[in-house]
Amino acid sequence: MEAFASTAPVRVPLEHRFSPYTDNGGTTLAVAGSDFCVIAADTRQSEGYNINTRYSPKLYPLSNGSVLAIGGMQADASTLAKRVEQRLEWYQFKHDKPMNTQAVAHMVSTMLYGKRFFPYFAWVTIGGMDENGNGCVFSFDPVGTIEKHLWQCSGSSSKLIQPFLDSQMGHKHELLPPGELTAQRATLLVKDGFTSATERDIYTGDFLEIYTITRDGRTRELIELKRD
Amino acid sequence: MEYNGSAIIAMTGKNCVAIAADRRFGVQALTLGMDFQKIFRVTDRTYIGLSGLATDVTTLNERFRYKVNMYRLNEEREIGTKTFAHMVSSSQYEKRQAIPEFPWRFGPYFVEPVIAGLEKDNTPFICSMDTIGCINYAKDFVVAGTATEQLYGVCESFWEPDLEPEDLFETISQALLNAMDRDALSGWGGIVHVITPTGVITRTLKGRMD
Amino acid sequence: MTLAEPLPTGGFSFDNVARNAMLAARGAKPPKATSTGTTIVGVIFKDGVVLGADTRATAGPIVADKNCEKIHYLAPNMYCCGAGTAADTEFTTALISSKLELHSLQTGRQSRVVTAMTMLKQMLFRYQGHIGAALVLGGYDVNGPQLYTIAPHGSTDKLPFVTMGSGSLAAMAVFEAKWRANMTRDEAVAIVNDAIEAGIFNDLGSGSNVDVCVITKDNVEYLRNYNRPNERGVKEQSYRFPRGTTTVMSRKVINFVDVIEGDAMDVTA
Amino acid sequence: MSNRYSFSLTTFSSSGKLGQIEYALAAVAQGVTAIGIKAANGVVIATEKKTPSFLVDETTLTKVASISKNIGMVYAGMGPDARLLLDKARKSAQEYKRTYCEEPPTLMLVKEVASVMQEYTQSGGVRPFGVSLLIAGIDETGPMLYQVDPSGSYWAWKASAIGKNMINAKTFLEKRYSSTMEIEDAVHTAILTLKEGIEGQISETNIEIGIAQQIETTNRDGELVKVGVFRSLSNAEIKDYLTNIA
Amino acid sequence: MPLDLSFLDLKPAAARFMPASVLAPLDGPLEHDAIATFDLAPVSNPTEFIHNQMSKDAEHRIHMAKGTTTLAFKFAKGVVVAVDSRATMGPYIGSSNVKKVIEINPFLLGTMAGSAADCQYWERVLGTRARLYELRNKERISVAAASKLLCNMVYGYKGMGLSMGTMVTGWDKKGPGLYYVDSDGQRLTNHLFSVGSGSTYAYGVLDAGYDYDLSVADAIDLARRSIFHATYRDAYSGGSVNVYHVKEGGWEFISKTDVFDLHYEYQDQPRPALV
Amino acid sequence: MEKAPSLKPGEVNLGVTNRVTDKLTQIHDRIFCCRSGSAADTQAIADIVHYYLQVFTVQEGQPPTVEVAANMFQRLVYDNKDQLMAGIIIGGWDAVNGPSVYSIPLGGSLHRRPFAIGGSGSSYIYGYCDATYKEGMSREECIAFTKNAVSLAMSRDGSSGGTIRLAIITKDKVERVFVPGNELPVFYEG
Repeated sequence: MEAFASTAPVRVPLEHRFSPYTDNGGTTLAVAGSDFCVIAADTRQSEGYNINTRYSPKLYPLSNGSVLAIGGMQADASTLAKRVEQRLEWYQFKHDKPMNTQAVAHMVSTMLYGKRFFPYFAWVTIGGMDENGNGCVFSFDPVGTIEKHLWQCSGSSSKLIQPFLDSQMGHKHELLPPGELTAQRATLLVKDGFTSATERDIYTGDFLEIYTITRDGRTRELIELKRD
Repeated sequence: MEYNGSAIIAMTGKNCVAIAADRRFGVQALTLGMDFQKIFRVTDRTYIGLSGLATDVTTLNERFRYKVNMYRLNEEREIGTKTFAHMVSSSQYEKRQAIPEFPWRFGPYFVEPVIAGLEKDNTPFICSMDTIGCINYAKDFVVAGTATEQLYGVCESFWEPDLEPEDLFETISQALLNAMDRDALSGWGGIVHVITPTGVITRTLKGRMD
Repeated sequence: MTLAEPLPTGGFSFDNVARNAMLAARGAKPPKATSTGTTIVGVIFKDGVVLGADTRATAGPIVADKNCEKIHYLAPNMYCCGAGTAADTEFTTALISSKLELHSLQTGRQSRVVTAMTMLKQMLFRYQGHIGAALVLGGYDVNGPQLYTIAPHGSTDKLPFVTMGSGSLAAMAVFEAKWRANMTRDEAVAIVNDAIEAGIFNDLGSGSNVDVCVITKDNVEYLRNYNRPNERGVKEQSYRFPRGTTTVMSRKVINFVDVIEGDAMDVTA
Repeated sequence: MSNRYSFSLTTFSSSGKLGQIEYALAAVAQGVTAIGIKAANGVVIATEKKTPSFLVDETTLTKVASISKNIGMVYAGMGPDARLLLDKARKSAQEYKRTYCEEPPTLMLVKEVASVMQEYTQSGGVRPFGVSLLIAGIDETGPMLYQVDPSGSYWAWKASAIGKNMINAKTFLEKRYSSTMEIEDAVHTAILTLKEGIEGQISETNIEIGIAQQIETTNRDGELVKVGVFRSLSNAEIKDYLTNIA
Repeated sequence: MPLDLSFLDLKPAAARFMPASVLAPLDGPLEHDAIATFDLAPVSNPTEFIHNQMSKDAEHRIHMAKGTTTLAFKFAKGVVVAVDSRATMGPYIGSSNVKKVIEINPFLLGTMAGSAADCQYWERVLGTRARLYELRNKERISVAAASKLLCNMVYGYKGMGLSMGTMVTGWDKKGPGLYYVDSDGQRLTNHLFSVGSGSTYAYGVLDAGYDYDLSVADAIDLARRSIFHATYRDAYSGGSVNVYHVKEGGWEFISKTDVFDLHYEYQDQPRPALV
Repeated sequence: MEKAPSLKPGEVNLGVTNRVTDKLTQIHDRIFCCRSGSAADTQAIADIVHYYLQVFTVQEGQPPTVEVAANMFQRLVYDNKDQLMAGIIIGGWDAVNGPSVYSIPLGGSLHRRPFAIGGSGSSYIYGYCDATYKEGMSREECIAFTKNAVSLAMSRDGSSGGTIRLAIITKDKVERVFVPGNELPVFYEG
């Protein structure tokens, strides 16, 4: 292929502006129920139109039993996850007990805000169980706004999946009463949400990793998504 | 697109189609009206939804009605849904054209049309277009407006083949209402037209008014 | 047709140019046109040409059309794959197709591929790249199988195997590895399929299905969705809502009546 | 006949006639005969092919021409005039196709051609076309046969004839025409009609036939669809018909 | 040459960018990250960097939750605070359940407009400072002092792109207090404020119905109505109306009402008399 | 992407490099051009000159000289210099001047040269060409000179590469030589 620019005898100098960020795409999602929490993310890591790897987990299981989900820029995500885990260990050593999910969430909020003027390019969600054994989900914007949710989706497909969850979990526009939400139904919703998003969002795909957190512990499931 | 805000969907069912839109007329953040018409009747069996810049929505509706009326007078027949779609497409692309001397000057209408209707043999036909008339044919659903991503997400999950008119109404309404709730620039109620071989049922929906 | 088209059309319209500039200044973002991220390829084999394309059309990061057609008809003996701004590839090929049909009616012969190539390159050159169409043109004429690429600025290449679009590198890798001279039809179709699949799976701008078109002397096989490697699986559950779920504020029914001759014109404001 | 109205195209004579149009019709009446028949499932147009001298290479002459996929025409009268109309008709068919992405209905194309012909009866500095056309097409309303005259008037016909032998041919057609006639019968009838008026032996080299009919084909999605197609018959096909008749 | 291992330090090396005025009064024995030492981008002009990164045409734009209508007014029986609950990122509604009233302590409330993170963070710091004040001085901090503290803290970052428009309200020994503080360093007090993209609509209703001697019930209704009307007209406000009442014993959470229901409730009510 | 030394002994010898594309464009029986710059622009210009030369031949009843072709190119490039990005080398044989080579750089000036080089890789081989070129080279010397020059440019310039195409134009015929990637002359590659 004879491209226009490549045959140019004169090269225009490129302007290099410092940009420390790149968006590696992908979607994370968490749903909290009365006695469980389901947290999921796809595993595609991309840049522009290229797939860097088909399996790069965006979920970071923490030592206290919660799961940290981070989308956005992978380098920032892994750094942040590492820092969070380190802080959890110190806390364990100092207090001789694991940090509870709520505390982790507030700590993450301050850690993110600590980089208010050079933010992490990261969308963070934390899923786990609270002190009362109920599922809980916290989400953050890149500079640390903290919010507690029952369901939350972030990342490249957030706009696609969030209204679907609103409908199936919130039932805001339905005259008929909704049924009880079980962990099993939540998982089905998560899967359908992701397969639907994979159809339409080019940055979501390859594999779906799901952690289900209950009082009894954490289980992991990996299912295939479309690869195109 | 984001100047006025809108959300439009069309879906196919079993021998029927539905087309739905929000009713907001706003200028950026300010909501001025809650009964703005975005879906227009073309013929008995063909409807067009226009999402985008409100002034263009009004202008184009009038242009298309003029063209469809001229077609009817000239050809002594009603325009088919698909034929109408192509007519809209060529009208849109006309504005994309530029003369070679000034090739950088383009002036499209800021409107993404959605067309839904039944063909002469009652097969459903839906399509959407970008602002310069590239037709997107679909067998399931098409969307347009500021809430497209939200609509894609819910439609992709909710839609299933061969819905009867009443079921199609529920599906398209729930898709519209839930998608609009996540878009600041569209909403303030919705309107749904279900087109069947025997008639059109038009319903307005109770939606959030914020 | 002039009669059916009573609004002033002839040529080009600038009505909206000044208006759009004003809108842009007031913060209205110009809308995104649908583009085809696209992998398109072509290869010459023993008896003809095989063209291939994926079927994904995107608007930004969103898939606008999962199964669009990127192999466009030009003439009975030639087809053209398009990448770039979808509307441009669509209308450019339609225009040239139209010209070719007139040309062949007037000359009473089948059009030659080089004629189509020249028409396309001259048109695209005239618009200096502002018509965003990148094309792979293949056909069979008196000189045998022909294959060209045409870039948006109007430059052309004539080669035995070509790729274009965002997935062109992935597809070219397959060709470089597997291409041989004088392949059979089936071999050619197979490597075209592989090349497109490479684009589908490795390039995010390309996706869904493989369309193939085999052009030989006096025959065209248009193999729409020749391969569907990306069927959506069955959903976990149905999301059909029970009737009566949605709150309706008002309801109006228009019943069609059998119209006898002369349907009234719509004169509503 | 040389009165003061005869040279001014746009002036009516005292008897309410436009002389030039009458003369144009006279030119048509001297043209080579062409006929058209609408059958139940298609349309046939046919013409005699007459050369001024046997020295002319008649294989290069064609009077039956296709306008678009589904429409074709034949003329009687002045060849060059017909070619101009053919050219305009083809262009307008392409324009219609580009707007609506479908083949133009026969009637729309006829209207278009007729309006061109009408324009030449009312403009300064031009003369009317010296041709009548038979336009055959098939669309969703079925097969149609139209005749267009130099004045720009047009009618739909079940069967018609134009040119030198039109009166005899029409009389013959009136006798033979039946509305249930299928395309094969129509071709035969057309040949017989031409045979009546032809000087010398009828053969595949001195007549031309075009037919518009529906054929089945598969579209890109693999569905079987019916499309209207107009095509000229090859010499071999005509020869077959001739042998069947003889 | 010794290796530079400073990146291993727990405290980000960028602490030197911290304005001294902020660090000075609080250099106490707090957990390392509890008081901020902010990282800055390693560029010559970090301020410009963060501005660029958040600008509309940044390639990888950092979106922060924004858009709001909040209001508060003083009246005879204390202060009423009402806010909406929508967070938007561009036209996308990020959340409809945002708590825009920040409960600083049982006597102090802060509202949230502008960047949610800035309000949340600095009002949390304010809570700490108020508590320290209380421990040092054996009495509660006044609303005036609290708002002044907040104002001073954010003023130290003026020009760095903080975005905050908050109302600090509470009850102290002088009675009800209401202060408006923003990230430019502005600090005002008045009987009545409304802040955010929908504030103009809220002011209309508020000004028309405001009276210092309103009953508590009427004041609450007025506040709720004002926010409702703002959500109706302003695309970037919506969700629910949260209402608080600040009185002598501290603040009280009054209600959270979805405006979906409010609209249909108000729709059927008679309009108020004009004279 | 390409560069092209062209020289003029008893023949003209043009060479270009490119991964696959043929950038040696024949514009008349004994006249070729090498294109550098925008492919679209240079192809369009070459097409126009090709057409002009055909009309010229018919009208004048004799083939054009290389000088005529070069001047046509020059006029097009010069008149449209604000819209075009085209650097062109023209070489060929004619009955009046024998073998000749012309170069038209970006601005649209015209230079007759014993040899001409152009394109992104040309700056690497000015030295080589100046040092090696001599008047009256034999056919074989000429081919070697061209091949070496192109090859040297390719090894230094990232955007030149692949293969070499040569056209040897003489009074009697045009000979096209294709040198695939594995048969290029090899020099120091440290």
